[in-house]
Amino acid sequence: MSQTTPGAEDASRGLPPEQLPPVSGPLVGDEPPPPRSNVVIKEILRGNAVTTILAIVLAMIIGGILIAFTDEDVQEAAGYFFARPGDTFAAIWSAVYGGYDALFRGAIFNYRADDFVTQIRPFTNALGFAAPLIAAGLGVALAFRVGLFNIGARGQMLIGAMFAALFTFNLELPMWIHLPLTLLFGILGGALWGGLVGLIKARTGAHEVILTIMLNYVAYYLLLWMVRTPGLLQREGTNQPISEATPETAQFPELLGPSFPQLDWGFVIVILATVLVWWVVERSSLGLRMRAVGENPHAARAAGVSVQRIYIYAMLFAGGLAGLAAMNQVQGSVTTGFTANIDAGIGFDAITVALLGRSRAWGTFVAGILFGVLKAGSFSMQAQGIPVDIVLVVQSLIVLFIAAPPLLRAVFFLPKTDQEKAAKARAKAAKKAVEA
Amino acid sequence: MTALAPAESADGTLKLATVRERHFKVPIVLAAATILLALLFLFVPRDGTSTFRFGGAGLPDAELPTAATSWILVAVLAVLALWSFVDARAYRRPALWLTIVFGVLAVFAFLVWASADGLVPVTSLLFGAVSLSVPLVFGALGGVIGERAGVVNVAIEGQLLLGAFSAALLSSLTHNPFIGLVGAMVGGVLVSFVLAAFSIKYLVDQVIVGVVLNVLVTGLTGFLYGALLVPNETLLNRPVRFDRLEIPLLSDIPIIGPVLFNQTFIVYLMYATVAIVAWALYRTRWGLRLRAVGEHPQAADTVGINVNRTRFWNVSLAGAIAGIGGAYFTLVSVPQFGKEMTAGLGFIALAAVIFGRWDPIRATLAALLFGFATNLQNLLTVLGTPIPSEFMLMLPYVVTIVAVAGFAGQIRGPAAAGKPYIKS
Amino acid sequence: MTLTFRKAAIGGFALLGAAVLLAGCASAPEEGPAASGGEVDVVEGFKPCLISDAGGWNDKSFNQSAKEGMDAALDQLGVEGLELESTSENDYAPNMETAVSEGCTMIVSVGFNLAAATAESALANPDVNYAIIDDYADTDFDGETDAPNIKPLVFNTAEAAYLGGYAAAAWSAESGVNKVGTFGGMQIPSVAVFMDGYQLGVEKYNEDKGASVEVFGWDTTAQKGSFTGGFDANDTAKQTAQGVLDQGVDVLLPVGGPIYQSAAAAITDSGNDVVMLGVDSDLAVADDSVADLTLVSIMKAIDVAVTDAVVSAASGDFDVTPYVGTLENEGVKLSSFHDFESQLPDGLLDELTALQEQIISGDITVESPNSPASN
Amino acid sequence: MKLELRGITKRFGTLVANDHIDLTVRPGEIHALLGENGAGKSTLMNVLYGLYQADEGEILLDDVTQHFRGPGDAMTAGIGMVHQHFMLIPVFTVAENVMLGHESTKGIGALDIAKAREHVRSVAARFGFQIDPDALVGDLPVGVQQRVEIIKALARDAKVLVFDEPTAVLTPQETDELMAIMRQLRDEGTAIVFITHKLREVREVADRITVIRLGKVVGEAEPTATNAELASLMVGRAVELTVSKEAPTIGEGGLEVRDLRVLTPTGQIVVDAVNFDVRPGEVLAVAGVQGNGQTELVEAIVGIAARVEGSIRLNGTELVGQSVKAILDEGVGFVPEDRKVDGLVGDFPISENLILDRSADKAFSRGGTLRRGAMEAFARDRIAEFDIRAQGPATLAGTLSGGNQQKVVIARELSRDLRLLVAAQPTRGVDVGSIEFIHKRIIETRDSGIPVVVVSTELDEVVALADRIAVMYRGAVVGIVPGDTSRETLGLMMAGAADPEVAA
Repeated sequence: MSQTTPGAEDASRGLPPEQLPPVSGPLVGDEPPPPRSNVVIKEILRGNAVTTILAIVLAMIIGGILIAFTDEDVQEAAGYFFARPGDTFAAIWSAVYGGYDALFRGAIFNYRADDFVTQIRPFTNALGFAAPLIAAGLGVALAFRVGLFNIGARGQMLIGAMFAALFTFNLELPMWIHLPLTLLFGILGGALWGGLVGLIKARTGAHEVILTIMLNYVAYYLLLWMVRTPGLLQREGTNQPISEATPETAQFPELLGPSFPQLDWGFVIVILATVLVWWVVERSSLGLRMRAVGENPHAARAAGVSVQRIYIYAMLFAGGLAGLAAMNQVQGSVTTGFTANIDAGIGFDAITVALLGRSRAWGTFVAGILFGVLKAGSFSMQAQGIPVDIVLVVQSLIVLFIAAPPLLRAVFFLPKTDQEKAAKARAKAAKKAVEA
Repeated sequence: MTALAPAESADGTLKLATVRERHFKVPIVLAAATILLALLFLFVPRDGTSTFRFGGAGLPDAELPTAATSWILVAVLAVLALWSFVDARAYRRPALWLTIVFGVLAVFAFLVWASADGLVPVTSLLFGAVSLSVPLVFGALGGVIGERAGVVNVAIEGQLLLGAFSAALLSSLTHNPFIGLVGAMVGGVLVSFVLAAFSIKYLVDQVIVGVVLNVLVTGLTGFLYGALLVPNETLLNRPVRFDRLEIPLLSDIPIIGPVLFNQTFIVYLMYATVAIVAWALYRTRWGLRLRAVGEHPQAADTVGINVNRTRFWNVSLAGAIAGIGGAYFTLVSVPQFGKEMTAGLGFIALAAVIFGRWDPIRATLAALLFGFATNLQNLLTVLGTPIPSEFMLMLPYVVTIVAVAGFAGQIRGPAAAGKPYIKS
Repeated sequence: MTLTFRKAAIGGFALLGAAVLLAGCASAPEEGPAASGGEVDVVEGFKPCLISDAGGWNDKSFNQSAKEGMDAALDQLGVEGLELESTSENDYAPNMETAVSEGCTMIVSVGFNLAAATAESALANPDVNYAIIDDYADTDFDGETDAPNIKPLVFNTAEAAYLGGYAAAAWSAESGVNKVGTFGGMQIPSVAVFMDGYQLGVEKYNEDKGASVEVFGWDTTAQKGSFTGGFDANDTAKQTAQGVLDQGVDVLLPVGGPIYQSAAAAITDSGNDVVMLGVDSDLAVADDSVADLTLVSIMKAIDVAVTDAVVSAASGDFDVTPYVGTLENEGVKLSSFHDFESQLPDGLLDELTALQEQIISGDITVESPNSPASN
Repeated sequence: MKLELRGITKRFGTLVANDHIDLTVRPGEIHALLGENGAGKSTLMNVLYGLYQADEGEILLDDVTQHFRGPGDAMTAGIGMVHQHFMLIPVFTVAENVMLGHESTKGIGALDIAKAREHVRSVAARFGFQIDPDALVGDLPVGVQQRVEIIKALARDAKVLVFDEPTAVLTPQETDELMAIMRQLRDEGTAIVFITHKLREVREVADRITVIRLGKVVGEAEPTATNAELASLMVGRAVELTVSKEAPTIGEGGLEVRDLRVLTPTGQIVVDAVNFDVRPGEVLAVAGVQGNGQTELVEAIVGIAARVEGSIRLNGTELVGQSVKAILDEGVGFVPEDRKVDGLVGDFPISENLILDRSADKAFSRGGTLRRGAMEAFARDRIAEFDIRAQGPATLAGTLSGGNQQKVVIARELSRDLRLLVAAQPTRGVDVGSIEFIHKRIIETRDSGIPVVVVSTELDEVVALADRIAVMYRGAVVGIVPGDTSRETLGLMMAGAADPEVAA
């Protein structure tokens, strides 16, 4: 059926609301954007666990293919494929198995280690890596629920780190005050940078995608300038573009003791943040207004909700969460001084984490842990000679596949020979896509 | 504020009454710019002689006393700003020429100040601006076509990157830059295929697909670069570049000649592409249908145009054009592919699309402006201007933010851009 | 219609996949490294490991040089090693941990960025030997390396760059242009030190000959100059090179990995008679496609230093005395002028030799704020 | 050309939109397809036009079975359609719109604009009106836009012409002109399908009438049938066509609008010099053809409009310049014109939609946390009170039928403490049963002493509800007349005649 008009009255009865004009308009918005009963977001929000697992499996399979093709043994064996094909398959198996086995050992449970502490350490590492991903992912997810596509987690993280360093690194305070103060300034910095986006969008209607992308670069150059300018953020006594080390009193203590160096109290803060986001979005009255703006800003406005103000709140909140992610870096993972690349790609990974988590607080939490696992495992995969870029490929494929369940179903179930059957199933899948 | 009465012209066209209003946005911006420059000249005074060189072709260098010239220019700028205030007070929209002249003079004043006892190679500055704009122009054209057809193309960055990659690969293998160029187009189209399939068939939000595709292409090219190109560098990553072609006569025109007509094949291709797209978008069946599916897909559908197919092929075309932009990196600029070598230019191209109001010519001009800003930054760092280079690097992004914020609401993109067209 | 789209989607992926497949065929497997070994007595269980900084192995700069050095050492020793690439600063500590848990007995880390992680890991694992390139791993600035088992591998690059600057000035003065230029990848000490030495060399030339050769793109006193913002041979780098060339220089020193390619492209496109200087390795040899543009190279033998450190550690002779590459020990040096030798100004070679001797003897000290502080 | 539909069946999921429908239209005949909103008329026509594929049944033209895969096929076969929502591209010129899809070109695909212009002029001349082929469609008044739609269909030599609810946007006078054009076309031998739910028009112009209800053909009728007969066929039971109401009891205070002017963000004047009062206990109906400033007037009252000058006072309190929230808190109830856009969040359950404008109320939230139990209880009560047909409070609003969606909106607004009710198009796209219910509730609201503003483009509704009628034309109120003013007078006023008594 077509989008709105022909048969709109009939359609309004039993047909799904996907027919309404969807979300992202042209990239310069008038205020407010068209009502969003967005297919995508819906697809992402409503998809089920099976889709998610299939998407991960398929992405891993493609990752496996890439691993196999670049493995030297496989290439060698493929050279005489027709003479002894078994060798090739054996080589492929060992390359792919070796890779994913390394991933498992490096990220979840190292069954080769001697004692339990060492065996389980990889998983705590994965949780440590997950913490900033979850925090930044929550920021993106929350903005998403308000109908904003926040690509700016990177810039928000950078400014968060900048604020924390500028205002709290040279203070001498006891830990109980220094640590939370640093955290607070980090969150504040991120929130301001995010709030700036909300403000410009609310005031002028400029599209947040463009704004956040551009502000990422501005933040990067701003921080780069600061960390290489003496008197600002540059470490004293050096001319490297690096900041002072995080004061020990401002660092998160390790959560489970020195045997698990990657996992610190930052993770607990992130769990609290997850609970907070869940409560705000799903259970609070502010969250109801936020979701209303996200789903249909027109209706929200007509119901007395100040759409502009909600945009600003949401971006403040989102930026603050990105700032929290930055603090997980600065106060946890990278305490020896940071450069302008302190975001370490987390800002962008956050988008995929949020999408994978279907923009729900706990979904994002789980997705963040999955990405943390991939990250933690990438080190031992690399020790197997597998290039690290593979993780990036697998991550983006997961998100693409999740967004298109019909494709997944096609790949996994459809017989390719029976054209008619295929066509029928396709029609069904398409309808499901619309109705799901 | 006075109102004009509603009027209906003879042909039945209804013109809504409009109130007359004073618009002070432009004058305020101009005044602010003037004051900023004046403050800069006041607090960071520079003395000496600023030299402007207009190519080698017989034109003498212009040597200007820095302080005097810059203050005279500030005075002229102040007059122009005042003029625009007067215009605005009289309910007139400030003339476009005034804004343009102001802009050129402001840049000139800044350059005079910055190049105290230095040399500004004007021809070379402009030449570099044109070169730097090439990927932006192609990327922006790809964006314009995609969005005019109703598909927001955030994947320009990915198209440029894969274009650059496949151009490098094919040109290295065949030692023929033209085959590399075709490869670049194929690379762009591949990205477009995925974008189009996911956004048109699977109704995935176009912005999301675009963003994820950029990540995917970054990962994929990074992976292939490490796994393929690096170990076999001489075989796979030594693309043959396009040579410069000097166009007789035209290239002898002072200043403009060497800037515009002593370029590589891709630049000439760019002139042709801009001209063709600008004409065809408004004057051909292809353009009419393209705009129809982007403005009002149902209307197009009801007259028998297959909306999704039209969108699909035009997004692919957009990818091919953006791909040519990618070829610039490895077939014109540097004979080697490098990881993430497009360095975010795809996003600048996207900004040019919006800055250029979805119009091929305007988008091209916007791309040229961004190219100029970037090249200006190069020059200023060489001249040793007291402003930290990071701030100059920020400039294009800040300009984009200001532009997007300033123009939003006044400009309108294709009505159906970003919306999937669903029919059973 | 629907068919078209599914096909397109699958086709798109398939083609992307095919590209990979094609690759698999194109890069035929090389002969396995001829495990010669046995030339050196290798300590039982010796496993050297190398960890890059965020630049990655293919940075055509110090990471790559270090990797080449490590590869050479592995070949020579016939042992298995491990090379771990970092993609961000988050990766340094985990890579250190992976290296330790994979049983590495010697860990070489590349660059100042890894200093803190190296020190931390070294303190936690006193049995493992560490080496770090371009840094003293002195994160607390007490003038001592933070851990007793770290060997710094640093280079007094300014000395060689000084000779390079002198040669460049002589070349430019001879041609009557009297302008030389430089630009760098990022403004970090290991880059800027080249530019410092270069400028000091030019000044030395001016002083000795009463010439007035100008340097564009770097100012040692202000520590400001032209930088591309990265070590990629991309368009930004080319335009940066172009910007320097536009000032009319006829000698260009691009500092930082592959950005020399951007410089070469800019020089070729400009059509002017400009030469450039290579850095790190002998560029005219390393990349013959730019040999006709390369006047001379300022060499910094990271690879040799890594190989030597690993090989000596392999036989149990690990010592933590900092290695400082100088003109004296040929850790840094000026390459041969190759084909340009015949075109050089008269007496330049002798003057350079004399200068080199004066530096070695200490009569001339090349002082750069970016030189590694002597311990 | 004779058109025949045999056994057309179209299903959407479990919903059968068309159930074995047969229909024959002969050349030179106007065949009216009558049915209420949601009866399946438009679905049927979209099947005919190739926009939908029928699940069963066939389409015959001159006794030849047709297989339409898209509108292109239908057009080639000679079917043209004048859509209810114009299928015109506002930023294109008339000529471009007319040529789209069958462009004549010269050279390398360049458009032959001259030929298209000529085409437009010649078709327009046939029907005796003038259209500038180079005018942008977006600049044209709706009546003219509809003519462009007709030209578009005729430019492709349509032998069967479908008019889908064509009079919804027209003044009575424009409607008359349209009827004339339809008759002229019929006399030239075109087969015409005329889809509508307006009984009067059917009787005026149709040669034959087919009535459909709930996707089935329920009967045929002659144009001589009475309104009551047609209405009961259409709805399936006897229909009360008028709303019973007592004479108003007018109170003091209420809404006072003075010198109201509304501007678009770009400075265009869409509402100008509007003055009126609404007293407690009366219904003021704002009549007028769609797009004459009613929407903006309502938006101004509720505080959504961007630029408003003048004064709107409710019981003495100035509303202009206040936020939407403050205005709602002042006791203004608002039933928006387009419930799907402004009224409801389709993805929210009924319970959340019902408290959308009071999410911070103590009744529904405590310490910032929503009281889900209270929300659900509230929703259950409203569902019962307003007869909302839904499974329960958790049903998503977007899945409800139009009538039930509208009832959710009305329930939300009427369950607050109101001092003014503004209802825009309260029954648009709503089934007859719900219309009766909604009208009854509006009158009850009036009778409880609340001033009510009803904006409607349906004269029937205006006449049924209004105590007084304000007619808007081009952003201005051309006159405020008593509720029993004749349709003819109202029609003239809707076309801009300021002094109806003289004009009438």
